[in-house]
Parts: sequence; C-alpha cells; structure tokens
Amino acid sequence: MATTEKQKSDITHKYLRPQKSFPSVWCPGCGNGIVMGAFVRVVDKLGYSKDEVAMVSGIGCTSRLPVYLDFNSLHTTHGRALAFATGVKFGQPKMKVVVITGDGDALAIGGNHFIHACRRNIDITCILINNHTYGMTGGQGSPTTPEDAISTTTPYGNVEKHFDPCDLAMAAGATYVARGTVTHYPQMEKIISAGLEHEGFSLIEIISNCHTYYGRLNRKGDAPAMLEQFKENAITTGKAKKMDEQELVGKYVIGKLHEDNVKSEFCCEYQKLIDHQKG
Amino acid sequence: MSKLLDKIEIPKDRFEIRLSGSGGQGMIFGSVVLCEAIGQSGNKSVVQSQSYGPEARGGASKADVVISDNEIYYPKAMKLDLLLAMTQESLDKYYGDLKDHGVLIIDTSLVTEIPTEEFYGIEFTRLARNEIGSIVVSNVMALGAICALTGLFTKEALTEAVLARAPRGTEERNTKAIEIGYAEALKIKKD
Amino acid sequence: MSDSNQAGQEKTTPKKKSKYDFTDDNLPLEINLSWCKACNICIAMCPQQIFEPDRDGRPVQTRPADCTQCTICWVHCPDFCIISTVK
Amino acid sequence: MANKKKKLLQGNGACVEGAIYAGMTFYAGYPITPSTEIAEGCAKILPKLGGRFIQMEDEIASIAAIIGASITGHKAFTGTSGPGYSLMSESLGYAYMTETPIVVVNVQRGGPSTGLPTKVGQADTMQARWGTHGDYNAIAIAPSTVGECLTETIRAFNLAERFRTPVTVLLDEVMGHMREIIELPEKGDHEVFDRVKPTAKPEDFEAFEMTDNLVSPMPSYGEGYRYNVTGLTHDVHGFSTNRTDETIMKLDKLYNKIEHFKDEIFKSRVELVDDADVIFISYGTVSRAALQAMQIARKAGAKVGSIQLYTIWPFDYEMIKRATKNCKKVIVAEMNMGQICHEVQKVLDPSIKLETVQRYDGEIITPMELLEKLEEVL
Repeated sequence: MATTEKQKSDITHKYLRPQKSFPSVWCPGCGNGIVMGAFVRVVDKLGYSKDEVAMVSGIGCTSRLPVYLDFNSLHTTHGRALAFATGVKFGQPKMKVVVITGDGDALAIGGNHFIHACRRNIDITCILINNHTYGMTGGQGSPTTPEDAISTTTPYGNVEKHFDPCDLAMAAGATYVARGTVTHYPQMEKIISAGLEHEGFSLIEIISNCHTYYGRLNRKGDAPAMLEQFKENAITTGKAKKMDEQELVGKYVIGKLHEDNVKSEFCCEYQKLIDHQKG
Repeated sequence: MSKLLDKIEIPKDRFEIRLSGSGGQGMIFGSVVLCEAIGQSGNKSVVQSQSYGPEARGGASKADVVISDNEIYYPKAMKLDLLLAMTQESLDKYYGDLKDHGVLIIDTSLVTEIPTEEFYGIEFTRLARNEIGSIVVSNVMALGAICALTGLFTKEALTEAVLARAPRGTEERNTKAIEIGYAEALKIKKD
Repeated sequence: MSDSNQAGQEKTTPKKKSKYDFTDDNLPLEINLSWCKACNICIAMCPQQIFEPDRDGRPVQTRPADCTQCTICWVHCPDFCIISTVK
Repeated sequence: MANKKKKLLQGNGACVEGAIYAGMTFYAGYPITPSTEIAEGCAKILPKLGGRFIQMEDEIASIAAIIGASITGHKAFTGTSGPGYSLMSESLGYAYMTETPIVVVNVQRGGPSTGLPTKVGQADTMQARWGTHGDYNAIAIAPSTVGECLTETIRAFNLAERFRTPVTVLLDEVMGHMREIIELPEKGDHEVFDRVKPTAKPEDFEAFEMTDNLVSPMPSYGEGYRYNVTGLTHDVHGFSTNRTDETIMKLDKLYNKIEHFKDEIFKSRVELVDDADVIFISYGTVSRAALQAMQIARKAGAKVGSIQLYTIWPFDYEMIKRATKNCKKVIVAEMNMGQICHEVQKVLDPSIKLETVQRYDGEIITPMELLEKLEEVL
C-alpha cells in the first residue's frame, strides 16, 4: 500500500514522546525542529526500531532535541555527549547511537572528545547543528562564529578565526562527513540517512538559524529570511570545485564531503580482539 | 609520665628485609621474586613496598619486604632484620635502619667503606660478570645468598619464582646465579 | 472509501493545474494552531503562496486551491503543526 | 584455606581482581600515576573475558564513557588519581543525579594540583564527599591492605548496584603499589549484587519511581523502556522539572536512599576500645600504622584502642560516639592537614580531647610517630 501524503506528513507524530508537552522549548522558527523532523522521517524510512536507537546530547538548545523523541535518550553534561555516546556504543554495539550537538557543545568545550571520536572511527552518527552562536545562554561567540560577526561576547566584531567542523572531522579521521542546511530539506534527509547507515564515525553538519540572537545581532532578519540566505549561500560540492577560495568566503559547501568505507570501525575491531583473545 | 617509648619493642614476629642498590640493579624485581618464593614456602604473610618515582631510575632504589606468621600491620620496615646493600650510596643511606646484629649483606665488589665488622660480603657484581658473563643477574645471585643465610625459603622455591618472572632465554643464567650466590653464602655463613 | 473518491475526482477535473483538487471545504492541510509558534516559515517558503498570516501571525490557507502538496511547508515546520489532508 | 589460589598482587591489581569478581565488564580510563596499573590490568584481562576496555582522551571522557556503558547494562569502572578525580567531578555529579551505578577508584597522591605524583596522600577524603557541586549523598570506602583492595572493590560494586549511585574507593599510592600475597576468592565466597531490573510493563514504567527503599529499578538501553536520562533535576519519569515539590522529592531521594540505609554501608574495625584511655582513629594505609602502634603500645602496658574506618562516607558518627565514650583522648591520624578529624570532633564528648597526627609531605605516617604522640598525650 502506498503511503499517502497524510501519512507521510504525520510520521513525526509517531515518534514524539507522549509524555512531553508541545510545542517545544525552542524559539519560533528554530531550525532544531526542522532537523528533528528530518531525523525521525529518516529513522522511519530506514525501519529502525525505537528501542535500538539511542540519542545522546550535551548541553545547549540543540541538546534538548532527544528528550522530545521516543528513543532511548541521554541528556548529558556540556560538551561530553560524544564521550557518553562512546560508552553507550561500545557498551552496546548493536545500538544505533546518534549524538545531537551544537557548535559550542561539540567544538569548544567538547572539542577534544570530538576529534577523538573521529579518530577512533567509532560508529556514531554525530548531527552537529551549527547556528554559529551560543543560543541557550543568549548569543555569545562560538568556535564557528565567523570573523567580524557580532555576538554578545564579540560586541565589536569577532577577531577570532572560526572552525570548519567538517574539515576538522575529516582531518581527525571521521569516515563520513557531509554538510547541509535546514533550508535544503531533501538533501538534509539524504545525508542524515547516509550517515546513519554508514559504519564508522559520521559527522552531519547542518547549518541552522539562530535568528533570535545571531540573526538579530548581525541583522540577518527573522527565521524565513535566514533560511532564504542559506539557500543563496549554499554551494553544492560539484560547483564548489570550480570556485576559488575567495569566491567561497561566506558560502556553505553542501553535500557529501568525504566518505571512507575502507577504514575499520572501532567496535568491530575490538570485537575481533575479543574473539581472538577469548580463543 | 613518659617511659612508654623506653618500654616499646618491635614485634618479634616481623622479619624485615630491605634490598637496596641503584636503579637498574633489579632491586624491585628481586623483592617481588623474594615475596613469591616465600609465598610458595608456606603460610607466611608478606608485604612488599618500594620507593617509586623518577628518582628510582638511576638513583638509589630500595624495596622493603616484611614477613610474618601473623597479620602484618605496618607494611613498611621499621627496623631492618636484613639489609642488602648493592652500592656504597645505599649502604650509607640505610645502614642506620638495620637493627643491632641484623644481617647485613654487601656487594663487596662495589662497596668499600663498611662501618661495621659484622657483615657478609660477597662480590656479586664481579662474580656475575666473571662467572656468568652478565652483571644483570647480580640481584638474583644476592637472592641466592639471602636464601642460604636466612633459610626463609628454599632454593627450589626461589628458582621457580625467578624462572616464572624472568624473560625467556635467561633460565640458565639465572639458575647459575642462584647456585653461585647460595654456595658463596654458605662458605661464609656463621652459625 | 474516501481514497477512491478523491482519486476519482482527480481524474474527472482535468481543468485543475494542481495534482489535487481542494475545494473550499476540503483544505489541503490541517494546521495544529495550538502548537504553532507563528514563525512564518511556511508562509514565506510556500512556492504557491497559499498562506496568509492571521492577526497572530499564524498561517491561514487563503488560496488552498493552489496547493500542489509539494511538502515544503510541512517538512520545514519546526513544530510539526502541518499535516496533509490527502489520504 | 590452603587449597585456595594465592597470588602476589599490588593493591591496584587487587582492585582489578575485585572488579572482575564483582562482574565488571567495562573499563574506561586515562593513565595517571599512581593508578595506571588498574588500567593496564583491565586492558589485559577484559578482552579475554569478553569485556571491554577503552583508553579515553581524558578523565572527563573516561567517566562519561563508563556512565554511558552502565546505562547499557555494564558494571562499569574507572581508576584515577587526584587530578583525574577533579576532572571527573562534574560527571560524577551527573552520575549522582541520574542515579547511575559506577565505581571510581581514586589512588590518592600528594596534592593540590599535580602535587606529588609518586608520593602518598589522603587529602581527597573531603573531595570524595563534596567534590561535585550541589546537594547529594556520597559513598566512599577505604581499604588498607591488598586483600581488602580486592574485597572492598567487590563491596563498592555491590553498593553501587544496590543504591544506584557512584561509589568512590579511596586508595593511596602506598597501597596501590604495595604487594601482598592474597587468596583469590572463589565463586560464592563473596556476595555479588546486581542492580534491580524493572518488572513493570514499558507503558507503566516510571524511570525514577519512588519505591520503599528509594532505589528505582533500572533497565538497560535497548530493553524496551526508552526512558530519558538527564542531569537536569527531573521528575519520576526522567523529564526535567522546575517544580519545587518535584525538586524536593528528587533531592530528598538522592540523600535519603543512602541516609536511611547507611547501616548497610557502614563498615569499621574497632579494636580494644572498651578499656582504652586513648583511641586511634584512622583509615586507609594509616590504619595499619595505627594497629601496629596499638599492638606495640599495648605490649608496653598502655591502654590503647583503634578504630579503622572502611566506610568513610556516609560517616558513622554514632559508632564513633559509642566507641569513644569511655576513653580520655582520641588521636585522629591522617595523611592530610586535617579532614576526617573535623567529622570526629563533631560527635566527640567535650570531655574527650581530640589530638591529631598529620602528615602531608608525601610520606606515610609511621607507628613510631603515633607512639611518640601517644607518649605525649598519655
């Protein structure tokens, strides 16, 4: 039986926690909700059972996401989601472990855990929702705040350089790296799906909007306006290859950036070790 | 009132050994093997402890072993019953911890200034070099001597303990070292 | 059931450009206004511009007949308020 | 007794043996002197038993990983020393809040900061009680021999599982590295407690339900319960709350699940206190010096007793009060500038004088120092 439009649009409701009150805590138009919808639709499409999915998050706006979904959820300390997730995945390798994190959580306080999870190539899907700021604490500068951008802690413009999370993940050894934006919905579903199915560490960076702080301070308008800007500034990987560095400033290269299916996954390797040692 | 300190004595059921030398002479290895040999030879309690840290490499190195038929309370040595000094530095440092008429064993190939007449001197390092061709086994040779001089454990138990811990291929050298140490000690043993 | 009715209707109304027919009493979308935070995303992103904001900024389907069920509104709704009525 | 397998082990190694005996199957850690042998031991043995060992990027990640693993059903374990324990403090609080059973061994060295990495100390005693922010109740235990490193680690796991809480085992450098020949226990020699699993249907399940003993049954991830775990103050379902009544309920539960059942946790060795004029109070390695000093002093005619605390937290005030009621003086000996002595002082009869022997130079307190103090106070 073919799924109807009604059923398709209603999938998310099957995965929302009945005990939680909605709407969510996020600001009107926050991209976190869009990513959340994409994630559950992908899980539904892939046919994972709710029991086999564990969602781990740290602290921040983004990290409130798992609590709304009817999976095993672990809302941890700031920056440590990947370390907790490593324990969950290594402790129960058959689980699909997903880390939902933000730019501050993953790259500042959790930067060390981030690069080491990449290095280990442990089969965790890390969805990093990058809104270029600390939303929950009120718009401070983050490791992805662009140069010159205004935040409450860079009131005269950011003088620091910013991280590119995807470059960082690739350099550190992640074996699936892709970027999308909340505006490019079908592509976002595609990369989340590929990340979940990939065996190894996958980083899915989703460029998202914090119009409440980042948008307001940098005169980027409301949520629809920011989503529109993502559309204008997104460049597909194919197009980006033909552009030089100068042309790519301020643009988001979206699509699959890296995939390595040869490098072995950590839990599998350890299982081999166990099998060998147990004899 | 005072006098408590005048009346106290170290419990007689404790036998305290210190192996001392320089880092690399295998004092800690020796103490571990000693414990295992004693453990095999009956129901005695043993505690081994060691000086630990960067200074243990190169500088003075020591390991204490306390042996008793009963529960051992304080795990470190209080007044030594036996001191093995493989270097001048270690002898100078620890001689004061040896009780009156305690057993003092000295590597006389390296130690020249000895503050007492009451000691057993064996040239462990020289014998190891000349008879076995490796000074590495001088510590094991010293254990052979301790075995002969104290009777705390059997030579067989010592050999077994050494061979269980020593790297493969060194069995012959180590067995020979024990034999030499044991024999040399018997030669000079006083009753 | 109603599925076959609608499928039938689709075929018998060739003059409509859109894939589905939405008469005034048969809206293309069901909007849960109690969850809606009036973020404006659906209103701004709809390629057919079927919505207009009410006085609280929440979407009202003012041109339902133009809806093509393109999914853009409901996939981008951060609060899962929009559900298609097409069964 | 004679037939049992004997082994020469370091205190750190005995902790590993104890953990394995207790059913530990997951270790995550970061090397730090003087606890590293625990990690090394686990790295060697766990794969052979089908367990899992992972060296994390730091102590913060280590404790995070064992909490994650505990939630998937493992008995999880880590070993560290002062600086690492400090780094673990934040997530230790998370484990208290989320009621996750874990065991952390802190092989204490001289501090603060990097301090004396290869030397002994007992100055993390208060940190084991108050190390992380907020209100909670903590369990910390302190063995004093290599044999006890094994048995107390088993007890630590049992307490962690029984009370759904982190348990800290306080060792020190001397104990971690000292070797003794110990008997390895056989199956059945010691009780091994496993966490209580829920029997409710998933739809009726309350992750943090109030039970008679205040400990909620704990399912593992993947068993169909799909509950939420958060470090935020949460209600019985595990969802965050700001409500004052629910906050009080949660914090009271954290506190009282230990406070109301502390008799199950207390353990001490009380020797010859009935007729004693002076009583030593100590814990960990220092207790061995105290027992030695007591033995020597008794032989010399002095009426001396000793109290050794195996359970440090919760603190057994009643026992201290009872055991010291006939004595004239109490000597608290510890390798710090005075931590447990303040707890003792709280319950000591005003007529009893509290004396202390403290050492914080990286060396162990000797029986001789205790005897000198004894002579001074007698």
